[in-house]
Amino acid sequence: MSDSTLSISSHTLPIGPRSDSGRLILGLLSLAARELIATILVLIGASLLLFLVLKAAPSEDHLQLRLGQSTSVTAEQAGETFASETLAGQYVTWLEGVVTGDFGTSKALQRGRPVADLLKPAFFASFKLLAAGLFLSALLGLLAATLSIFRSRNPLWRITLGLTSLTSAIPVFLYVYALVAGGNRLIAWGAAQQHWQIPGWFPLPMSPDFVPWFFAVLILAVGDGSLMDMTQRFGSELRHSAGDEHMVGVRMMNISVPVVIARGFLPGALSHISRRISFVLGSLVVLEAALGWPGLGYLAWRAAAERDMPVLLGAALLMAVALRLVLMVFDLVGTAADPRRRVTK
Amino acid sequence: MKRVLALVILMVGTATSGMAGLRYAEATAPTSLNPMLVADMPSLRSTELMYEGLVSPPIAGEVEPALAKSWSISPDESSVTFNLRSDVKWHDGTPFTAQDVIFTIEAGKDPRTATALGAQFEAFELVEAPDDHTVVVNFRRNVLNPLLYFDFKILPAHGFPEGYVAAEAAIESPIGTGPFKYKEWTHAGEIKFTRNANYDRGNTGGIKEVEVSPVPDDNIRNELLRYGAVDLLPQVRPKDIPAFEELTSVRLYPYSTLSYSYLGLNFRDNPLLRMRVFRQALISGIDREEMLKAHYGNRGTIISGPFPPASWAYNFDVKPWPHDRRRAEALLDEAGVSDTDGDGIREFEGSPVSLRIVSLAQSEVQKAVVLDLQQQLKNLGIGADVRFMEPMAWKKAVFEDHDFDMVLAEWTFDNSVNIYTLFHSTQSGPNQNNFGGYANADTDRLLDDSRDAANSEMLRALYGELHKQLHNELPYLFLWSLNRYAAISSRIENVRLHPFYFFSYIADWTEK
Amino acid sequence: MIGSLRWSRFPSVTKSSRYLGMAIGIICLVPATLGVVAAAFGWLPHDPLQFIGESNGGPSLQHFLGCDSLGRDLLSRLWAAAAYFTPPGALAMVVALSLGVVLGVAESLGGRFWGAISSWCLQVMDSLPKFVLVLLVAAIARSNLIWIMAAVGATFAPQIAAAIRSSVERLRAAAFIEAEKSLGVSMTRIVFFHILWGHARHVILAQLMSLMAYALLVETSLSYLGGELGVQEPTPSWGNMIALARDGVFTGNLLPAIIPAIMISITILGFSLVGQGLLQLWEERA
Amino acid sequence: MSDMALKVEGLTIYLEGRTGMRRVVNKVQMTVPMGHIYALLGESGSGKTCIVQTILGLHPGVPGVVSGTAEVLGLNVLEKLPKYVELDESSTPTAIRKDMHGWNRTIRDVWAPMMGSKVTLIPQDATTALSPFHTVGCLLQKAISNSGKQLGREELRKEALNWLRRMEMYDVESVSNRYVHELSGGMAQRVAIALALASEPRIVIADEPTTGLDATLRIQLIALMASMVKNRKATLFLVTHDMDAARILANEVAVLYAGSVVESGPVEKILDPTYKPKHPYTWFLLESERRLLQGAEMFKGSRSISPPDEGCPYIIHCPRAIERCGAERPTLTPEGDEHQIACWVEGDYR
Repeated sequence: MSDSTLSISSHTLPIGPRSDSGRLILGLLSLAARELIATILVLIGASLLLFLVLKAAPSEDHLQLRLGQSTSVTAEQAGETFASETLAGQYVTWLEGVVTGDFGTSKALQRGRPVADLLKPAFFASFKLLAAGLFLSALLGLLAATLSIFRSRNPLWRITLGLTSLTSAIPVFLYVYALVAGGNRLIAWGAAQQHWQIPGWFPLPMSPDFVPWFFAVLILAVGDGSLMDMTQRFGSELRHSAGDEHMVGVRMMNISVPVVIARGFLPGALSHISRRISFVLGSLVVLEAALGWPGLGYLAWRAAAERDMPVLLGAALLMAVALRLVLMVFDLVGTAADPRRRVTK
Repeated sequence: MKRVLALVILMVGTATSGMAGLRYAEATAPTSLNPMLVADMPSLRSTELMYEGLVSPPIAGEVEPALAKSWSISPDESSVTFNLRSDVKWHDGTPFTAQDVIFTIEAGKDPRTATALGAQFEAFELVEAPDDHTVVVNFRRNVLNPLLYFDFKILPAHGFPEGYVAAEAAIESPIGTGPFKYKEWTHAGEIKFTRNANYDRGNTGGIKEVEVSPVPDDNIRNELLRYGAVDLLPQVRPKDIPAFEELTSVRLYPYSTLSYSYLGLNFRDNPLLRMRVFRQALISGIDREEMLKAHYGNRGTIISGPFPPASWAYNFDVKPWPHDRRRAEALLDEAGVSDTDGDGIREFEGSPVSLRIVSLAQSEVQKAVVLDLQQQLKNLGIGADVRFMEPMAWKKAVFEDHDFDMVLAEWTFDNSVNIYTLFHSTQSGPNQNNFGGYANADTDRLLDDSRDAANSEMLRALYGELHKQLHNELPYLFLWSLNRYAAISSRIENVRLHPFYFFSYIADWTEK
Repeated sequence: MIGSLRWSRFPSVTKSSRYLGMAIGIICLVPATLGVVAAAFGWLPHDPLQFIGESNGGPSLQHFLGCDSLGRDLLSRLWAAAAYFTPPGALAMVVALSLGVVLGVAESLGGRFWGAISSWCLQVMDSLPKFVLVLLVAAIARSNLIWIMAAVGATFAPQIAAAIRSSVERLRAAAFIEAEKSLGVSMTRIVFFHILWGHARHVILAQLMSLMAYALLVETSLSYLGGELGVQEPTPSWGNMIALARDGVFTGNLLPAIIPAIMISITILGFSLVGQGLLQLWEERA
Repeated sequence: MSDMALKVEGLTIYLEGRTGMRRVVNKVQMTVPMGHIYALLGESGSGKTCIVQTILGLHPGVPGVVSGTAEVLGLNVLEKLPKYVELDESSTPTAIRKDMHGWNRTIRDVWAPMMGSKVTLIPQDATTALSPFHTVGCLLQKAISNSGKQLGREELRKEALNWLRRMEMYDVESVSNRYVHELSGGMAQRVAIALALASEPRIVIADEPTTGLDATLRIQLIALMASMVKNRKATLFLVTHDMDAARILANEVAVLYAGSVVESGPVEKILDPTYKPKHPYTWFLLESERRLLQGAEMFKGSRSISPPDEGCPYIIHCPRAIERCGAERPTLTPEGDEHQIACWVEGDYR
């Protein structure tokens, strides 16, 4: 294994005289329970970190964290009560609100509107985009990695792969700029020349219709180094998996080589993908902000630009939760795929 | 080639057909749908769709009936009696009564209401409702043209049980009586309105829906209109006008907004800016004509005072300060601001001069203007830091925290061109219009006099005086007034624009 | 390799292609480095802030790359931007390195208690999306690049720590650390000499390279998006240069937008290629 | 079909190292008759593993076989092998472009039909060399079905358990549900032996099967292997540096030094401590063992291999080297019945 950051590498699973699948399910369940606890601990830490960063701010921004939805008191009163509490008290009050879905109210973006109202629809739009982007990135990365290994002697392929690196070094915002400016110009030009009609989604950033949406996914999958990273990591994972010592035994027993390679490859690949999510979320923020598309990233950027701390914090926390949950699922899948990760004690 | 693309298009669905209604794009999303809290033009334009006043927005000093059928002004012009329409319902079905008018005026006067219209409501003293459809408004003092005080929009009393308009009420289920109903505010910032079926003032229009979407990029906004994705841009950049003039699908509607751009100054804690000589040095040192030419293609006028040049109040006898670098430098030296250590930046009382300029990051042109300004200041030996901000953050910095030295901004006026709130020393609190904290006894006196002016001749004379005084006093560095053009798709017909409220006549617009 | 049977179906990347990649990477970094050097020694052709040329003027002998819409010399701005970014970028490296080393060493060699604590800290940092944390800091610190880059560095600490941890794990597998410990070699020496310098050097360097690529990405993205989060005009940054020249595609003045875009891309590519080459060197050695 | 299970002639292998091409195996000759147990003896790095890799087709890209044949069950597996190394006039090897497709084709056409059924392998370290994704039972079932027997699910399962019992294991149900990494080293090695034999192969190739195990286990396993192999009349090609294992198991032995076979013949002639060895290297091996057992003084200095390009590879360490040894390479010459030796010096050593 290469340097995998996120994998929780050793799990203890009970061994009993049960059938393999029974053991697996039981083991995974207990593992899931333990990981859930770890995830909750980590999320509490994350919220604490966010809270402390905000408290470190020189301005009075943190007072915006006061609860906003309760109608019995006015916002000012709530803010005053909040400010008079101790640091720990403020944190607990805030966390209490967050856990019950009360992220406070927006202070600048849509003044007075509950943050949760803004976040909820945005979350699903972004999640779709993110998942599609990651999937495409992984798919293209796997393709490129496989090609780079099997066709590594072919200069044409090597040039192609070099160009892939090159395209991947282009930041997302440049892609968006090129897409919006160049794409619109191109469509407009073609329409003016009567080569085609103006499509419904024109001009580009206006609506996440399918075609622009697909382009956005492609940008997310390629830009900001995503594709290059995926290709490289997958390539090294594949090499490791295929060059592992057990391949001798596997081949000598006529066991299907591709299946074994895939099973060895999967956990490492999943842990690379889950590490990549953190970066792709960043790209998502830039993408949505540059396109002006509604979504968690757009909200986060607008909130940062307008100093709307409740919205920004809410978005950050929501992303952290999603990230941890995906991580957990990936870890479970990886453990299911590779028995070596279920270390017996 | 054609076939493949056609296939793609088929998959995507057909183009713009089937989209009914009027879609327009603003640079920034409206920040409020409550007319009492409105402080920016996009919000003002969108509230105009939903709300009505007692009388129609004045144009050339004349008003027409709106929520009031008729009115009578008392002979001494100290009170107005309105007969209200009895057939009007709020969008939620509640009937409109005199209580709503009383509530609106009371709320406007309530200090807890964070409104910029405070001064207007200040003029009213007593409001009475003899019956459900009659309202008598008494003025605190005699006013010149009492009807012009009634262009504010009426809010529903039942929508505000607290009795005032809290800042948080910006978008809480807005209800009005106007031609369009609020439908939804998407999280993307688009606001949708649908036609109010109960609205009947004898209008001929046929627009079913209105949708406003924020599109920050000037170029994209233009492309949107050019290819029919929106129908209207309230304002196009001067440099884009030639391109639109060539298009048959778009018509340009010039409208003389009463507006001008200026550099607002903060008088609160900068001793330099409080010195008149320094301000005069600045206005002489900045080459406004060159800037207007470079950034706006010369589509505008350099101004000399606090009134828009298209208004009746503008004093053409006062000429703008000419650009005179030498005079500026002399004045700076006179003010004691000189470069003692030879680093190119002048010092004042031992420390180098540095101004904090705040601007909206709205468009490239605005950015270019601010950077140009910074460069010109630097050439004069005055350092300047620039901060480009997003709208809400900008508003907070300028109107609430007063955290700036100089701000590039623009005022748009209605026909009364009332500058009382802009320069009167009593109007300098948080969220009030005199954000620079300018205070001058002479100005205050002239403003007070003008408010009490008995007739328009007198008012004109007083405003002329005021113009001259502020030209010398320079509470702002007055820059220019730009020509405005709305670009509207030729699909929309029967268009008439109000120079300030913009959508006042939308009930008459039709679509092809 | 000799001694036990191994079936390696895929030959590893050949030496020549690896060095080719690194060489290309280093070449990609040349323009930015030139800029840093030129700015440091005051060799910029013009003052990057002065309006000296014609608005949107094309390339000429006076201005090699032409001027932007305000008539500022493009080449000077490009180079000055590289110079302006360098110290905060270096700060990001320092923050990532120190935080990552402390946490990584504590995690893998600090015993149960400190190991658990620092592992928790690293997981907390890793569970917050990097860019969003940076946004938060940027919103608070306004456009102070120092703080933003410090935040970028902090978000990269888990990567550095992971590099150290995997090194320690490998050395553990080779029973190296235990052997050294039993020989009475001091912990500091083990950590700094054997682990950091002897074993994890390349992979840490590779991570720092990818950190630089990411830092540049964050800075240019923020500066491009605006909102008082990134570098503010008139201070040059490749991001805000593009932002100001965005109109170019619509008005035909492409150069002021394209040149900074190329600079960003090749510099990021350079950092990634060098980092990748280093990582491959490390993988091969291990 | 030939009666030879394995026949290697003039096999020369080059590897691409960091410093360039390196010859690791030099003109090796070996013939293993059917049903025999043949031990290839040599210290680490002498090229044993490389020979096995080449015979089994386990090493793509790398083996630059320049010359020689390797017949497995009468089939020359190196015939279709694409060449990766060629020699110029001055016998300097240069790597030529590696042909992945040719390699894959050769594996598919030549090796794949034999491997796992007719030819099997007992790996050096079973815990890492067996598939970690399958349980022991699953692996055994696969091996049994590789033999071509048509068995039902339940029969397969029973047969797999039988194999575990044959390997003298207890609690076989539990073991068959475990993964290889969950077994101890000895158990894993037993499983590996079972796997190698379960498919009823003609040839079993064992690559240092007892290395890394403790002494008692080693003896047990050797005994087990001996009985299993003999019972099944399979040919065993044992690659080891464990002389005890060779002594107990093998009929014939070849001693490999620095890629060359220096001595080969019946085990009792070569590995008998009382018998006078012919080759100084063989003597060195046996003498080392004797001194170790008797607690006598050990040899000084290392025997690390850096063979000269020409002449006898053992010349550096050889105490009785003559002039000819430096100039000319000794070839295997018959020395009595079936005993061959590569040494220019006549007569017994000591």
